[in-house]
Amino acid sequence: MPLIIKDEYPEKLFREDGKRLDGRDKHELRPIKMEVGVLENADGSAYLEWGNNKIYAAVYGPREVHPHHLAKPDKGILRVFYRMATFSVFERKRPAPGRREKEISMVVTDCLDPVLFLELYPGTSFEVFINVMDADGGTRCASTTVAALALADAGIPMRSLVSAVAMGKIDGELITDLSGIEDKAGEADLPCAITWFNEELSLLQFDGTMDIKEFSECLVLAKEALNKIHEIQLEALKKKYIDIQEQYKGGEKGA
Amino acid sequence: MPLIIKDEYPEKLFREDGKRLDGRDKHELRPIKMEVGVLENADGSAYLEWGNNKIYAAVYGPREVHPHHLAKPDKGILRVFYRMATFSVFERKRPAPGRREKEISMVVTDCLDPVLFLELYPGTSFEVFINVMDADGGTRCASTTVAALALADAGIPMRSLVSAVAMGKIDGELITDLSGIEDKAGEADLPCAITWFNEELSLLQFDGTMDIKEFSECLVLAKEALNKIHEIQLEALKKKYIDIQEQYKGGEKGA
Amino acid sequence: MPLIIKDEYPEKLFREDGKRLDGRDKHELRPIKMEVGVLENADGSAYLEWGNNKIYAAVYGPREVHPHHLAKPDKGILRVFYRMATFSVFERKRPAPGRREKEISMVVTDCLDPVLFLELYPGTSFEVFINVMDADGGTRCASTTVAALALADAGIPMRSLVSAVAMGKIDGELITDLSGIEDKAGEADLPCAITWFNEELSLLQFDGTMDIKEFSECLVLAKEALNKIHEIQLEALKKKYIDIQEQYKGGEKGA
Amino acid sequence: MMNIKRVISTIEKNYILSNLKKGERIDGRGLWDYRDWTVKCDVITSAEGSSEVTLGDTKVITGLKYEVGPPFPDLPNEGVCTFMAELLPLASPLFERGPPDEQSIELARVVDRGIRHADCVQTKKLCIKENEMVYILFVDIYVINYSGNLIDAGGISALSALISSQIPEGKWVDGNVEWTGNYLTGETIVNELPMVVTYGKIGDMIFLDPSLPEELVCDGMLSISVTENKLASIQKSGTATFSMEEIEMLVKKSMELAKKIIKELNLWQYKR
Amino acid sequence: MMNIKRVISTIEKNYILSNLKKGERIDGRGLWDYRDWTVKCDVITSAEGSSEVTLGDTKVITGLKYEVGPPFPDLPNEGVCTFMAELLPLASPLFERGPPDEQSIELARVVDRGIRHADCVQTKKLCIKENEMVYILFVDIYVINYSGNLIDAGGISALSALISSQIPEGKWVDGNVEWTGNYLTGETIVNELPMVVTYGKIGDMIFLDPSLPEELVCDGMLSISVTENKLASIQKSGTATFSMEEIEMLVKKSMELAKKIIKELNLWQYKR
Amino acid sequence: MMNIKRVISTIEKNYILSNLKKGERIDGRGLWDYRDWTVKCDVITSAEGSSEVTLGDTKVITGLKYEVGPPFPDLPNEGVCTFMAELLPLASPLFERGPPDEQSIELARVVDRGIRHADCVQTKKLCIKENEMVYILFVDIYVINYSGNLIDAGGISALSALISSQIPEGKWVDGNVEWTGNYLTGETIVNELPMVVTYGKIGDMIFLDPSLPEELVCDGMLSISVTENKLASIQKSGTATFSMEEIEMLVKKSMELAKKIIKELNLWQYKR
Repeated sequence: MPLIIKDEYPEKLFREDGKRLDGRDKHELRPIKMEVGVLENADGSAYLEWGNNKIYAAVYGPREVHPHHLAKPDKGILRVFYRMATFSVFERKRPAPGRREKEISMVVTDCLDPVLFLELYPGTSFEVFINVMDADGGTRCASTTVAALALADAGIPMRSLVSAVAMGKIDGELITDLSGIEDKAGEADLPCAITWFNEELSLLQFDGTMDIKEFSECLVLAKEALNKIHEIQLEALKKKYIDIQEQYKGGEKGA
Repeated sequence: MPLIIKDEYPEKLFREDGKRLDGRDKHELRPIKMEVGVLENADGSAYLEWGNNKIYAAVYGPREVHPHHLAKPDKGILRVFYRMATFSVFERKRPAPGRREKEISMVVTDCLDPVLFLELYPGTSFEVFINVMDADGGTRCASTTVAALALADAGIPMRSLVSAVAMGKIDGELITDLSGIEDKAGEADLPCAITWFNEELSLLQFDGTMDIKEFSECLVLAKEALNKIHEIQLEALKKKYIDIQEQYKGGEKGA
Repeated sequence: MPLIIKDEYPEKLFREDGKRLDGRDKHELRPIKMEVGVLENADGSAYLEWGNNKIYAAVYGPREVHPHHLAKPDKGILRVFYRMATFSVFERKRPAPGRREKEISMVVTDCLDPVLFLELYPGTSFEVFINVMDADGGTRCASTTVAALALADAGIPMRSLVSAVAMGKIDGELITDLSGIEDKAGEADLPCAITWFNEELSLLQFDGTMDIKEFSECLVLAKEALNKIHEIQLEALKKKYIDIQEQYKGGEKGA
Repeated sequence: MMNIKRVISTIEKNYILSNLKKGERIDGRGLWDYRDWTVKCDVITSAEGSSEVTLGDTKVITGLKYEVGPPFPDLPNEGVCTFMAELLPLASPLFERGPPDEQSIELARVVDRGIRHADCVQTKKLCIKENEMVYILFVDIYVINYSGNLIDAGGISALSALISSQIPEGKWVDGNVEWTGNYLTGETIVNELPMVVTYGKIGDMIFLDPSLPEELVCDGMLSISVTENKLASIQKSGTATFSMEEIEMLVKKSMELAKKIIKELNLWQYKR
Repeated sequence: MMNIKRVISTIEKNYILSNLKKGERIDGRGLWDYRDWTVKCDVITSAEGSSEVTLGDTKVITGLKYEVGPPFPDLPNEGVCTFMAELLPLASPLFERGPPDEQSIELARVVDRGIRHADCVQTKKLCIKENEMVYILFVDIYVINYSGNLIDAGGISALSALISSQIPEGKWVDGNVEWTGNYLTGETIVNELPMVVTYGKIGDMIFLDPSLPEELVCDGMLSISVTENKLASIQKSGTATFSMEEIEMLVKKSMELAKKIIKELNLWQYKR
Repeated sequence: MMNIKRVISTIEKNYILSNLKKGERIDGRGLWDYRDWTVKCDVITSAEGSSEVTLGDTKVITGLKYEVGPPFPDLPNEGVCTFMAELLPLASPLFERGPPDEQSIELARVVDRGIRHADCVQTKKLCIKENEMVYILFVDIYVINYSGNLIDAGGISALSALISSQIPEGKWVDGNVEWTGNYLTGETIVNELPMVVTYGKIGDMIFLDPSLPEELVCDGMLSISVTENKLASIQKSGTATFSMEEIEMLVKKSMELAKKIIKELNLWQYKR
């Protein structure tokens, strides 16, 4: 756990050996760990560690809508509440939800909505609570990824999973999976999410400077990274069912 | 467009030639321009320029009351929402509505209420939105005046129009139609509005110092100014119907 | 009325003669005065002066619950709203209710609830408004005491009255009925309230440092003080009925 | 003062109005009579000035606190005097909890304006050091029992809290405030004694000092603040309209009434 | 821009969609046509810069105000330029009163991001004295009539308010700002002219500059901000998804369109 | 901890109560047993101290952040340690979104009071320069899964975040803070180890460490914070009443229990 005193940006974001500051190659993902079914009270839940990001997601629903007037007669509604813990960032965040948290909540909602069959649940709501306990860049992508897992864990019918990653540009070079420092000090940031059922982008944001050629290249690289993340999600879901199976077997043995 | 750097009050509010700082005579109104039917989405609308004041008013109604508990079973309700743009004043106004905006909203409501037949519209509401885009003194009077026009433009039955003007006292002299600087640096301020159907005052405020004689004189002068403003309002309404008529004729010609 | 300029704590809280700074003995109560039926509009009311504390309490109810969703189908609800006037303390309090006011509101609610027969009033609420106009330590106890009186004055059936007092420790010694300065500069503070019908504590808070022996002694001393306060409450209620009786007699004489 | 959340029956309104037309009021007063006044000062230990005022069954307690701080840039040698009002839910089933509503804000504003334009509070005496440090006075009005006409009761209450105040005197020494041990009192702080006089209007009937039932049914009210020989402020509320003749008549009447009440109450007796 | 509180019938949506499939729009435009633009600058006397922009029936007024204050510690020699947007209830029955909702915040944010990443506002020119004092510009966008595609109208409006601005020039003299009597104008403050271009998507149909009915029924929108030869920002809203090929096509199209519109509107004519 | 928005059937309450009367609890514990504890420290990279604590199925994560700033005028040589708690809606269908409710505020307050009066945090060690600059510690408790008795779990969690903290050491050099490169650790910051012990009461039955169903049906709770040989704070919540004999018994029992748990958990192992 590195304790830094000043939140300064380095002049260069590549080391002399051509690696990124955290030792990664240009298109290497940070270590990712996902687990589902981690919270007892929720209908579905997931936990994710992605680099130093540590994020919990919980799903409640389908359930009655509060306040009532938000309910829709012809379909269910999806509501996502993204929050960061005060201590999840370098400078303590104020406890009240900020504009950025509301924005990301909306972004993640729009990302997940296309994979759900909300028309099957008129008058109800699905609520997804995402709590970032530790943050290090790319939390909107990590949150989308872990929220999709929590929905799957809740057994809610889905067209497919959703995976997300932030591409970027630092020191003139395109890179995959921006870290916190690369996000702040870099030249461009392109978070995107894919809905696997149609292989289209459900999240796409871009801020920075790129020409068209770079942008096109970025999209190709994104696809590669998204494939890897999808694999890890599927592993996490499989692992739960293997665990359950083994518990049953264990139960039988013990019995 | 005069760009000033410091919002300072002059020592004298009359020039050496006896005119006011903006060149007006004591009881001369600033230039006034009014137009109705200026906003496509509203049920009725009006735009007013009065000196440097630039104000839009829009009327929506009769329509369902939100929130419901405000509805009255025996009559319609009138709600006025007066707001100033952040850039409408010398020092940028904070975006959230302030106490002054709420106060003027209430004042204008009380001014307009007597001319409406609200008892004919039980359970509904009329909402009048007044947005001051540029302000230069006397906005509560200008707002009352333009709001009455927007109500008329919406075709809502009215006992009469309402006209308003701010009288005042500067350097010991009574004047008509206070400008912004005269309002701030003067000795007394008397905004008033008249409901023409009974020729009584529906707005009357006074702040400053006057003896009884001055006050009585002020009321007489106010009546003269209000007559002139009423004329301009009637012209604006007529102009719309002339315009419509000409369009029809034009249409016939063109057809 | 002593006007102090700086809110400083003295080094010692006992005078050389062994008395407390306000001249009291260790277990002497401050002067207490109570009166019921002091506010015309309320269903029940009481006024209390306890040292420099001056507190009004008013009860409204049983009445309809606002907002409706707070109503309970099987019993009435008790709501207490404790507020301090801006000028009731040394440094002007901000007008909006603070956390401390909400906390004390909750504490007093929990204190009074056990003596009411709320199950007899399904769907309704009792609202107790407590306004501290002048404060000098022990306001949560004084408020509990005066609120119980206001409930009795409203003729609401009660299992018993509730009495409260703050015990404490200053300069190493246990004392009864902490004053404002003793509360701030002392070593421990133990406000407690008794429900007389079962002689149990319905309020119990402790902050500071005490060993078990001191704590046990404190409870014994509290009981003695609570008995005295109970007497004063009963006197105030009696006095009202005597006054009413005398008015009737007076009425007959006068008639 | 019109946003009362109570449905008043048309019957009640007509009854009050028809009596007014006969020159009678439901509490027996004449059209131009005040209810009884009482004033007590120095009632709050923690406040630097205070008063408890009753007007009929209406009861308000006002306290004054001070702070010191830098002056407004455009008034470098003047202190500040602010007014706040709170209609406590304890005072009436008509008052709701929550942040100050329009009624509270209007009460504070009308009292403020009546006092501000009357050369009453000597803000220049509230300056400790030009450009650096002045007094900020907070005059906070709490309504304890509501029985109509809070404006006139609040006005007298604010005035008597000011008159009875005693504020530690500060001097500017080496860039800091030092307290002299003396006090500024109402004698220093207050000059003119303005009074707000409030009328109600129902239909075409006008009357002084509306009681609660009158206030609840009236079409509007008019509050006129005057000093001995000047008009200081007027505030109309509600949807009533007034003819110019009525306005002139009421301004004159206010001057007579204010002179009489201010003399009767003799507020200067409370200075310390 | 999706949280409109109106129920649109499926019939209406299908009608619009089936027309789009034939390459037709309900107002007669082609898929890649803008509605008509008008721009007027210097319309608000009290503002240091202002513009009134219409795009079809959509109308926005933007004003610019400034303050001076200390810079952010990590950008000691740069001024600040902030954007705010308000969807006035006057502008549409779909807009509600109250604090800025998601739609207003998103409008301001998309306009902000489109301008921020485009080397447009020369924040270093907005520095009076490094570490001490910089300009803070407030560019506030008010929607006066809402008829779809507020983002593009808001973007052009913000840009033209900046270009037409005239801000008193301050110098740092002995620890204070002194005003020179000259002005900073759009010529100094603005460099690149970025433009946001917004598309709607319904089903698999994509089209430029959504009108109000199109906006109300569409699955999502995509706003792309570009300068002459660079991409500056992209924002997707709503639940539509876009294939990578569609995205690439729209980025290219945005560059062509922006070049054309910026030339047509000739915003530099408004500098003073 | 009583304002749970769930209707609990009288049947459920009676069932729990009748079992308690037999000395049995629905999860098989005895009246005076705690559920199992786990403690993990240094779990959050971005925090200067952190811990994850579980008590049965209750799970909380606490992080510590610091700022530096001027001290309170009346404590010129002491730092400040504040506590905040948030009951995340993720943790239970009983928790609602929105600003901190009474339950969160009470949780933070009870933890705060238990620690504050126990000579635990050495606020004088958190002073960089008297009158000028001190540390402000923010100990923020997040409830991740709610299964009863948040106070005891929150208390241990706050304590272990403090013990495991590592705060950059600052020195006062020429009117500024300079960082020495060393750290203040739990060893310096923490002295006594207080523990809050919470009991539930249903009817006349009292029991330790209420589980969720017990908490939902109980009449009230009593939290007692103790150090090795002193009482530091008591908080009663809910409408239960306690006899004086019960109170004395529970204070004694708390001292025994706290001594045992603090020894078992051995929190000092987490200092760095």
